[in-house]
Amino acid sequence: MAVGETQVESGAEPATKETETGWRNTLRKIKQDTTARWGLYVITIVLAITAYTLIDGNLSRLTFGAVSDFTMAETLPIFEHPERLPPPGEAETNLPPAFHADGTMSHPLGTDPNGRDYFTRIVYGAQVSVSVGIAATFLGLLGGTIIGAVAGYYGGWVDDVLMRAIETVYAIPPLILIIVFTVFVSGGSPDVMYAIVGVGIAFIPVFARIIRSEVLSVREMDYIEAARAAGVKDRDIILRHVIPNSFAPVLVYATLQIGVTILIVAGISFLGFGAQPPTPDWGEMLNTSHGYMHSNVWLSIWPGLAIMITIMGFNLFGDGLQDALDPRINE
Amino acid sequence: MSSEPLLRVENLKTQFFTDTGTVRAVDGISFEVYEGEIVGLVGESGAGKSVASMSLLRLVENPGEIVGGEVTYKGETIFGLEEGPDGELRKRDDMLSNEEMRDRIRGNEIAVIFQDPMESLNPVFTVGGQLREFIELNRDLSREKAREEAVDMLREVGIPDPEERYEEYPHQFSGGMRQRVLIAMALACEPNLIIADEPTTALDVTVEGQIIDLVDDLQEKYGTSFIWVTHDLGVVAEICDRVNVMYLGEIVEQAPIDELFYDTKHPYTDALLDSIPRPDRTVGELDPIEGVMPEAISPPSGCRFHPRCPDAREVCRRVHPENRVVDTTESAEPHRAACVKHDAFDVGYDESPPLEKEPQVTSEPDADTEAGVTGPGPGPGPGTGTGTGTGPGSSGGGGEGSE
Amino acid sequence: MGLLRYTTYRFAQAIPVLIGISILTFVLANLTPGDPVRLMLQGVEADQEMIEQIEAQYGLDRPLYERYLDYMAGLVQGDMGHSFHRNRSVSELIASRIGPTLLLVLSAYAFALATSIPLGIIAAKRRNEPFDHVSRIVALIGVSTPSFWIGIMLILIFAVQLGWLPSAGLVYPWWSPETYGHDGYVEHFVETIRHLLLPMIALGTLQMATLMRVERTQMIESLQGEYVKLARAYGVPERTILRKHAFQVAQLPIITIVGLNLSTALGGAVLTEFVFNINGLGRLFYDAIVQLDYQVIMGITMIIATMFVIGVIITDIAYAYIDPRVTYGEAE
Amino acid sequence: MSDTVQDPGSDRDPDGDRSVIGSEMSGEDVAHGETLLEVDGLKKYFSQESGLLSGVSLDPSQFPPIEIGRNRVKAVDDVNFEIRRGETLGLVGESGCGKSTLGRTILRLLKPTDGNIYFKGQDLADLSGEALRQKRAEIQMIFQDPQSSLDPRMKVGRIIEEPMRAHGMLDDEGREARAKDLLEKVGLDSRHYNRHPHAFSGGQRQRVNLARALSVNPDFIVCDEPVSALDVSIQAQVLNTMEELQEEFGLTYLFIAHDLSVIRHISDRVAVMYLGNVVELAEKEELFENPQHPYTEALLESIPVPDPRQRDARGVLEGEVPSPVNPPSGCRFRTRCPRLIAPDEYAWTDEEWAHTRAFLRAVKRRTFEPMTAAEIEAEFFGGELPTGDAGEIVRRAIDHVATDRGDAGAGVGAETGSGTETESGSDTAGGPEGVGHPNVDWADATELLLESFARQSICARERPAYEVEPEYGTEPHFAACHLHR
Repeated sequence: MAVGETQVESGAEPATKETETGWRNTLRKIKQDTTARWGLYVITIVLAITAYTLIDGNLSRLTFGAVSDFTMAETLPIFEHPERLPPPGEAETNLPPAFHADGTMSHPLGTDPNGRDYFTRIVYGAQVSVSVGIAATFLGLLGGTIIGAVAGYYGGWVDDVLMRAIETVYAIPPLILIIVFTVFVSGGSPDVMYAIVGVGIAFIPVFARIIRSEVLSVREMDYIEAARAAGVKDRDIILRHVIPNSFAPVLVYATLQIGVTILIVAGISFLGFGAQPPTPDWGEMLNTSHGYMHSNVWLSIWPGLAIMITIMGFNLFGDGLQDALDPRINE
Repeated sequence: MSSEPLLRVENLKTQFFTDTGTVRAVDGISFEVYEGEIVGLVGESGAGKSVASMSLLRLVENPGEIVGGEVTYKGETIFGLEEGPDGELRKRDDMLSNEEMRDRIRGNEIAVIFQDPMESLNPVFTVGGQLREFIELNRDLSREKAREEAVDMLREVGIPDPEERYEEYPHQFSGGMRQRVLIAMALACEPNLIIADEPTTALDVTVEGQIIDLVDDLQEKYGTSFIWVTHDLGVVAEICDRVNVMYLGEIVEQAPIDELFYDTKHPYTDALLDSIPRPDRTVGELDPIEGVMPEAISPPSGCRFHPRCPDAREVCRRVHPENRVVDTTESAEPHRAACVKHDAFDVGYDESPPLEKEPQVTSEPDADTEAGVTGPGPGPGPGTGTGTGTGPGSSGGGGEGSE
Repeated sequence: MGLLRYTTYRFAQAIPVLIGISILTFVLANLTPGDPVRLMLQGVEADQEMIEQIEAQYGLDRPLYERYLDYMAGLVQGDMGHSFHRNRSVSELIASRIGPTLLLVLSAYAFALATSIPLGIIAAKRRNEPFDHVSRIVALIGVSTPSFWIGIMLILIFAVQLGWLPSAGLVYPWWSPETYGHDGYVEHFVETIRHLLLPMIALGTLQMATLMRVERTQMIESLQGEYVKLARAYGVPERTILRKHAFQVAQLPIITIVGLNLSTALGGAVLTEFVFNINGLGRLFYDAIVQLDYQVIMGITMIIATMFVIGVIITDIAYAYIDPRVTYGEAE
Repeated sequence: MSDTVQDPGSDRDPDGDRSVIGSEMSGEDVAHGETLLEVDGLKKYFSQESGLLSGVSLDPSQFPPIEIGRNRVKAVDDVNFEIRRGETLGLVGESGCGKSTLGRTILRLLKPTDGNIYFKGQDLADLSGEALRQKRAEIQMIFQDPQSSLDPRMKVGRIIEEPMRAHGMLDDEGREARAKDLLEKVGLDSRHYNRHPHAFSGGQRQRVNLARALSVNPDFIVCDEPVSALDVSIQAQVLNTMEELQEEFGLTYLFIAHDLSVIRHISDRVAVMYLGNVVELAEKEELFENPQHPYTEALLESIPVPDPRQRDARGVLEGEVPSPVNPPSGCRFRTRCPRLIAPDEYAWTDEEWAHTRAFLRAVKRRTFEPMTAAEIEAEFFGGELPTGDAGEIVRRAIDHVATDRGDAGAGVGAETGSGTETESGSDTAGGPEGVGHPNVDWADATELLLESFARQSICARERPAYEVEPEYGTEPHFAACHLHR
């Protein structure tokens, strides 16, 4: 059989075809998508702030030991320490924001009832909200991937048992489940770490269901059957074909889920079962400010706005990602 | 055959404006449909036949648009452009408005049968209800009358026990039965023309046979004209009176059925006939057409078939042949073909040297279009992106829920 | 006939889930490190004897599975245990608090459905037009904003600044007007609405936003269906296509989402009741958590999970009723 | 690198010698023309539900309200045939006839419910686990859908190498060399090695599929509708390549398709399937020119021939395929068969039986509007009912459906309700009476006619299996039709 010059090569197709994978294609589409781009901007800013505050806090601990409350925040003129209470009488409490007639530029968002700079606390609040959101989502994703992949690939009674268990957890509203878990497991003294684990567990069902349905649809693909027909081992089929191909939609979902997680964690902290004072956390700040609703309105506004903008960032990015990965829109 | 055609299409052009460029899906096709005949529109996927048929009803969806030509139905202008005072093309005054198209043409004058019987019926309404709605709308009948008519029509298209099945939902029907329902819809509106877009492609052979027989009988009974869109030459041979063969947005051959098969004038039609295995005799060796059809976004220069044509000569690369009468049948019907090898085209085919072609046995080449756009002529931009299938075969549509 | 059978089947299917939930809550409540009695007695002066007495009363000296079986036996008879802090039976407590929560959740749903569906449909029809963009931004804000913060903002604007609406509590329509000193049923009704308005919007906004997004996508997809193309080709007016042909199909996923979202709504009720000081199940739950009144916590968790399961079953049945393709009686 | 059973190219220079891809066999070899694969009594049933309590359903109308369903789809039911080395066996049938299931069961992608699959004398139905996996090097498959049969995230080179890797064949370099060599063999270019599938057209993807199947040097390839998703002109290109490769490597194909033209072109012998059974199997020319089963005849007559001068030569099959959950007894085609054999109980003339048969089908499918007895007699029997007992039964049936008769003779219909077989299949809607005509009772009439005639026919009582003398060639001609008894 003569094999002629093949023509696919000859200039007709751009060189990118050689290497362009689904992922690269997706990235290109995200760059073109305004929604996704804006989401990306917001996420980048929020993540940068989180990273800064994390490094700041930990560096000072490394350098000066855990006891020291000295942080880079104090070395840089922009931030004061977010937790340290100024000595009574030294700082003005309940200052309104700078644009208000009574405000000052040194406290752009004013001060809280303890006289702490509210802007600093809002900035540091990103650390808890965002890291908890991401960590808890990751935990849920991990658990959900394992359970969902096993249930979806093996099917039969394995699937049945796992799915019934998942349904059970799913039946308890996440907020309730997380609070119950956090409070009981911590023995009555809730904290952020318990909340992360609680949220992670509460979201396993969500991810497990998504992964399972993805795996089920991938499992029906002919290339899985082709791999089986070729004698490829089950383990290799799962690792090389099933997981890579079912992961993309899950990633989108995870992005959107980070927003939900932040929302829920804020709610838990707002009720007082998450981050505890004096840790700066948006939900916790709203809890504190709840008592000052009549005296200092501003205290209730800033943390809520911060939560809203952060979640919006993740939602925008998730929506953009979804559009980029949706074959129906690609047509 | 009366002298005045029921439908006349002249130089119809429909284009899709996409991010990557303008797709000339239908690029200047002309044909007529006379009363009582079945006209075939044949071509491979991507030839533009479905877009062409939807253009006739002005139902091209975004980003597609009819950009030129004229469609006349019974003397009324379905589509037509004229030059405005400022030199801009604008829609003619006598062109039917959207409301007129909807109220007077779609359904009651021209009806359609779609390819996919599984998707074309609304899953949440009863089959009878959907049929009744269309009858009510297009024939101005009362609800009860329309219902009676619907039941009669279901029986007419061979649906057993129509009274019972009137109340059933589409998922309770088999594919063949659903296609019968779609045919009943088309006929029940008593149109003069039915556009059937690959109506048997999704069906099994025996069911296909049943449907073709049914259409044959009903066409005889009601005298309805058909435009039968298909890729299957077997079906064409079975049912059509006249045939238009489409290639890359153009009609390359137009002939009465017998002439098309027995006196083929265009090399593409010829090659297509040679490449299909036959059910009625054993063919030793298939003679496939080389390469694949280029994309309509940047068609080859000159004759669009020249890169794959066994008879291509140098002149084919330069000259773009329009569909021209090359022969007349005994019954004085014209036989048109868009190939310069015929005498009707006097562009020096015989003197022109044959095209040098690369040996490309079985690969589907996609580069031959740009194998050398050396000649002048209205060549399109650089290279065509072909060979690509569809987008990244993403598993798609995640989420939950089955149905 | 088929539907009845399907209903029976779905409810039968829920039984193992409910048993699972009871195990889960029981295990969670007993996960606590150390002694639940000491936890309960936090802040209360108690000697060893009293602790032992309470332990015996709650059967805490017996193995876990025995206690679980006891608890289950009680549950079946409607006995959910006893509140240590309030000294009342849990069932009684829940019964007295469930009304406001149901009122709140159902009105929030009514608000969400009444706004989201028309907005979603119009947005789908005017895809990529200004109306669509605005409604999408509204929906985006809706899914990104915590319900309790919306509640706080509403209070700040409408109660604190404008003074138009009350900031706390509910008026229960099932109580007589005299209880509140209302002058007849008209005022009673008006007051009920005035009190309900802010918490309803606070809780309903997220639902509205979610449903609006789903409605829009579903309508867009449905409008691209072959059956819509067919209807157009037969001269059906756009208005009919939108209202009948496309809408009917697009509704199906909405029904499912409405059921599943009950989970968020019930969770959100805890926060909303906290913000608006409503004496419902959510507030009771909050108090019980703060007091570590663990039989109350278990009872409420069970009840809320049951409400969710029932909600999902109802929507499933509604789906099966509307979608002719669902075959009753077969699993999933 | 391991030295597995099938590793012909291991110690050769992968680039130099064409026969790297040559097919030389080791061990128990089967000579050209000898039986390579034998399928014996193969059955594959599917239960319709899956899961923990599959098949158990609630039924409140009975006690105990639990029903253990045996609603099993008999996708493949007792199929026997053999395939010889080097030949192409075409397997043709309409959608839902079980041909794809048969292909997958032979490959052991599905576990057979019953029966044996002897490949080179070894029963594949017995194998499982690692032994089966190893065996897969010798049997490969090509799929219908060029879109979904290649993993979109894997490069073509990796796709082709995957089977070799799974069977420990060659080392990395060897595999790459062989993959590139194969790409050229199937009409692509070795430079395509690093591309992703989406860069290829449908026809090219089918070629990649071919290369993957060939990579482990199989003896036998199951081709499941490999060209039906392709445009006609591309179809011919791929078919030609498949034929060339078969010749070069001495491959054996089981070619599954619904398109009789393609089957006629590529097959040596052809098997026709209907509702889980093979109804006819013969050499190609014999089958197409001298079909001996009414279903095959109907199938052949249904295909539109691309020749306008051959119009109107078609006969059309009536009705629809019954449900495979409860297929008709005896010959499965009998419910639609235009040549259903007359029951021996009655003395018929051919014409009388033909009339009765047509009437029976019309009643069963309710294809006519209720009319008076005289009209029915005129329409279906030319005014003359059959004589004798048969005529009496027909008269009673007419009484059931005629608009001008009472509900006379409810006898037989009522007592035969116990028959579990779904003679009526999916043809009838389960409604009680004809709407609008109170004294028309379709169900009773149907039951009476079916019980008295259709179920008495030999076609309903015995499963046919006959050998017919071939007119073309010398191969045995199998036809499952009682007309040949």
